Amino acid sequence: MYSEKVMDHFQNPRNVGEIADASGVGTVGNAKCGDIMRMYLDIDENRIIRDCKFKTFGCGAAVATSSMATELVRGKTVEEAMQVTNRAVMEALDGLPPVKVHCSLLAEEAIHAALWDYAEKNGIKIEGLKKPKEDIGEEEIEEEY
Amino acid sequence: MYSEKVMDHFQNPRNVGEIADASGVGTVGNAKCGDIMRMYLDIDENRIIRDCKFKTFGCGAAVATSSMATELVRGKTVEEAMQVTNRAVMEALDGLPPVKVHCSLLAEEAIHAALWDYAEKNGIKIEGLKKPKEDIGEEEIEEEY
Amino acid sequence: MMEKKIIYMDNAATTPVKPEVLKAMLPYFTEKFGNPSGIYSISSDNRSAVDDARALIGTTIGTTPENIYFTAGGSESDNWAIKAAAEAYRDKGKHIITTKIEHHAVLHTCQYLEKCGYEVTYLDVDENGIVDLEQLERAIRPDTILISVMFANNEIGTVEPIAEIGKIAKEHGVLFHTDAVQAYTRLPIDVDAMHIDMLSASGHKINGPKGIGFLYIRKGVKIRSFVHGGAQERARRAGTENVPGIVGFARAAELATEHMEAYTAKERKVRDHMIARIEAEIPYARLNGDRERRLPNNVNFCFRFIEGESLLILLDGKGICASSGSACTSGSLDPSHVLLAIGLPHEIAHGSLRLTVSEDTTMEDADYVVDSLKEIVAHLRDMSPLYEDFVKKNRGDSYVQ
Amino acid sequence: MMEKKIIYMDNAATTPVKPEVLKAMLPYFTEKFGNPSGIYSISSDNRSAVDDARALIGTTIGTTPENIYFTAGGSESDNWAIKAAAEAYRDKGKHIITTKIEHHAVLHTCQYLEKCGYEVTYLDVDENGIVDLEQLERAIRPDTILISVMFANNEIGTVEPIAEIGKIAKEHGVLFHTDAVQAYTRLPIDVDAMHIDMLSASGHKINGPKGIGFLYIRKGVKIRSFVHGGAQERARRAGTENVPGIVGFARAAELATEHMEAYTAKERKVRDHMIARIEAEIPYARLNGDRERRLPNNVNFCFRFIEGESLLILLDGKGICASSGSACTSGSLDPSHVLLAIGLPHEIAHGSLRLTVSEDTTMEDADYVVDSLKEIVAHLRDMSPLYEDFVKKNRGDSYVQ
Ligand SMILES: Cc1ncc(COP(=O)(O)O)c(C=O)c1O
Ligand SMILES: Cc1ncc(COP(=O)(O)O)c(C=O)c1O
Repeated sequence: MYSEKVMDHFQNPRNVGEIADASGVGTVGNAKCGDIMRMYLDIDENRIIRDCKFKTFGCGAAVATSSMATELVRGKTVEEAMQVTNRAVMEALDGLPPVKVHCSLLAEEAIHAALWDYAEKNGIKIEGLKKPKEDIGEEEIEEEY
Repeated sequence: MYSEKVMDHFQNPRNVGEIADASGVGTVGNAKCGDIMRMYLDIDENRIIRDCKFKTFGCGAAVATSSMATELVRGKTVEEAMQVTNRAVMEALDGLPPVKVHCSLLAEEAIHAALWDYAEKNGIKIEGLKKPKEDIGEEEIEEEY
Repeated sequence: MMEKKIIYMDNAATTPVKPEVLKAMLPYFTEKFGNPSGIYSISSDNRSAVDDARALIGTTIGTTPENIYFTAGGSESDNWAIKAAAEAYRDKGKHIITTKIEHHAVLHTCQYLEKCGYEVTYLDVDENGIVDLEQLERAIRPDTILISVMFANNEIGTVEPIAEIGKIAKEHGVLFHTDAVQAYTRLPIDVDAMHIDMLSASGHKINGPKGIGFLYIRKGVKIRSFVHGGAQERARRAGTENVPGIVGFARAAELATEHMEAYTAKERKVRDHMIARIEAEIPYARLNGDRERRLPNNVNFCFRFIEGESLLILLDGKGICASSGSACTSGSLDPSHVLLAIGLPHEIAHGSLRLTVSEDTTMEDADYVVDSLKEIVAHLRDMSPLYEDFVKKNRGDSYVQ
Repeated sequence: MMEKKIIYMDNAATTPVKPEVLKAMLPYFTEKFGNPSGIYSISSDNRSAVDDARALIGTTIGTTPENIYFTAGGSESDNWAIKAAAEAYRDKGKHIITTKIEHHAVLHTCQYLEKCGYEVTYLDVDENGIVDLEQLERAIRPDTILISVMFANNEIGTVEPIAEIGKIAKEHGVLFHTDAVQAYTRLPIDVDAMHIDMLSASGHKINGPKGIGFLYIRKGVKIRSFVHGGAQERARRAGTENVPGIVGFARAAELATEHMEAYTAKERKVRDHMIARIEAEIPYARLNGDRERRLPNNVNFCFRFIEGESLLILLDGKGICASSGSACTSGSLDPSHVLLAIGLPHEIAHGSLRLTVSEDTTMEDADYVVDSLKEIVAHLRDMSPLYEDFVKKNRGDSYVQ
């Protein structure tokens, strides 16, 4: 069901953990739906993401997309990180099963939520960044019947 | 599905054939239902059935009951032959499957029809004998559904 | 006692599982037994076996895997197609068209729907069992929601003009289902070219296992579940997948399709030889079904003055397995509805015999069967009052009741 | 690469066919392949094999052969019982009572009937999954035609008070169906003593083949056909009999019934050992289902702060086959309806794990699984933001989102 890349990022997730005094922290999803992702960003004065860590409660795809997302944003500027879409995460993982696409959306949102926290804390504005939704991913869940 | 006795009487039917100038001939059943039996009786002056032959169009049970019926009436008086019921034929064959019970009724009726013919030809009356029905056996055909 | 040789001539009733098919199935009983819905890796073997089987079967009728739904056999497929379509298209209308010679799985389902308030037109067939296309087209009404015509008849072997029916159905925007249980892998089938919307097939008729079948449902046809429950078969047919059955069915379909030309050529030869000999050597015998548009393995005759069951038992005594009417109706006393529909009177319909050969049937087998048949038919006629009457009448004999 | 040892702990999803069972089935694929409806002698072998199987299965639930109807599996049996009873008793009323924890084969069928104008009461269960008999009795109305309560739950293993429910149903003159797919051959069943009118079972759950099941229908219950067509199964379920499947099912039922005490005693020991170790060694774990009234082979836990699928994948990585919720709903994103029905909040219900052992599961297997589980749960909690919050909160940490 999962690609090898997904399995690899699930079984050996990169960048699991917390960052003490993170520049930004974002938590998205909800336990009711079975996925919660939390992203920690450490951003330097040049707005470069020096470090990124995550914690995730969720299925294999949720963990793998979190892991991949941290890899994709590390070393990027805040503006470049804004370009890391759910599609980019999925592609980097060689795809996801249709019922798991919402996990990649969650990963994108988690980064945005952490960036929002960073922007708020520093009183800056990031081009294209919107206040994170409280609850995401639910509308994507639709079963074929 | 059939008892050994039935199979024996079907595969080696006794008394198949015709009797030239028979004392009585009776044909019952109809081709529509898939069974026709014809019985030939040769009855002597003491009203003893000297010989009995049959021809039957029908299933295994129809042939076997005809064959057994001829065996049962041979040597009997006309009055004794009246006692050869369908039940007697069935018992002598070690039973019949439920869907085939009507064949034994047909055999009883065939004997009665031949006796009727004999009685008519000789202007005599046989106790308990009724004019043969044109069509018998249909009301017994009922499938479980 | 000598072991009697069995000559199996009832391949339309069921067929043995081929050794190659059984071999393909075996691992799935004991080792690769996992539930295809499991998340663990041993299940993925089963999942991909089912996927591969579905894809393979799709190719045998010219379609893609997602249109193939596995069922428990031909009867379930027929029931599903007809009942679920009736339900799904109820708003459009409640009229169904079928024929008088369908298998009971279709006929009894239609009769059931009649009790539920649907109206069913049962089309006549001609003396060879062929549906009249004009009558079919005239029968279509604005409230007609389904046409169900079998691909080939199981008793008399007649092959219906399926592509033409598909065309008519399409032109009138009516759903078209065909029961291809007998035709599948014996005749080329292309669901797109023939405009077939739903098609039923069964494993045990093609040297696959019993208890497995499929229903092809064209994408877009909105019929729903027949068996509700789990999400198997794209949530349209619940129940843990019968993996060995599915694998065996696919392997059987693969073999039969691969060798269709060779196998059916062999069958045709034996079939035609038997038909020719019976017609030449047994008097008062009538071939049932169309001579040309005929299943390659079907021989069906009526022998006048005799009755089918006694014929079958005596053939069995000689080691020959044959049938009269369709297997599932034995136990019934009515003559075959198919033979009545092609216009035979009851007494003749009672004397029918179906011999269905396989690619393994030899000419020697065929000759042995015809020789036995000659003998048995003569014996039964000797015992038959109908034959007696007929002979006496022809002789101008005075005594005929 | 070393061949990894597989520890199969998903026997509630499906089971391997036992060698004895396969052995019993084999002749019916290739040699004794005849259609049981055939008139010739090779069919009588098959007919009597089916008769014997039916009789044997009858004895396993305390009834006579004529009340056993073979189907394609548990889902078909459930669908048949409920839909056909609903139809047959429509004149009496259109109200059905079932529970919130039934298998989807029952639940989705009931939901379908709701769309057809029936009214369904879904009974609550207590925190251990047990139906409240008083609530059940209060739910019965003059128009109630059917009560369907499962014998034992497939996820949490809870065994329902079936005899008591049967008594209530009988007193109120309401038909009682039970889905015994999980309980069959694991718990003693007597349909008369328990007043069960219909009972569903499935072959592949008891080391028999997939694609075969039965529905017990008490004589006198007037439900009719589900699959219309041929006269098989006393004209109530059409389709050429799946003879190898039937024979295998009966053999599996025979073995399991014969050894019920010994097998379930072994299972109970392993089950209880696992439950005890998990409760002692893994914190924040909750046993789901009743501790006493429980299937002998079922272990079901929720582990807080983690999610079931990731647990399953990591267990699979260690060669352990397990499931979360029921197998047929994997692919669905909702947590198990059963866990929600026993009152668990969504986030806890997401972290469930079902381990179902067999009589072949050893204590070493059990220990290996618990050891692996400890490690994996700890690893996933390390990764879990919910666990992080929980720990910080307990520490009185300031930073909690
Ligand atoms: C309680 C219960 N009922 C019904 C079923 C369905 O059985 P089958 O998969 O044989 O259709 C299952 C198994 O999935 C079950 O556990
Ligand atoms: C034309 C036709 N349709 C349907 C069926 C039913 O198939 P099954 O026995 O697999 O249910 C048969 C065979 O009996 C058949 O010949």
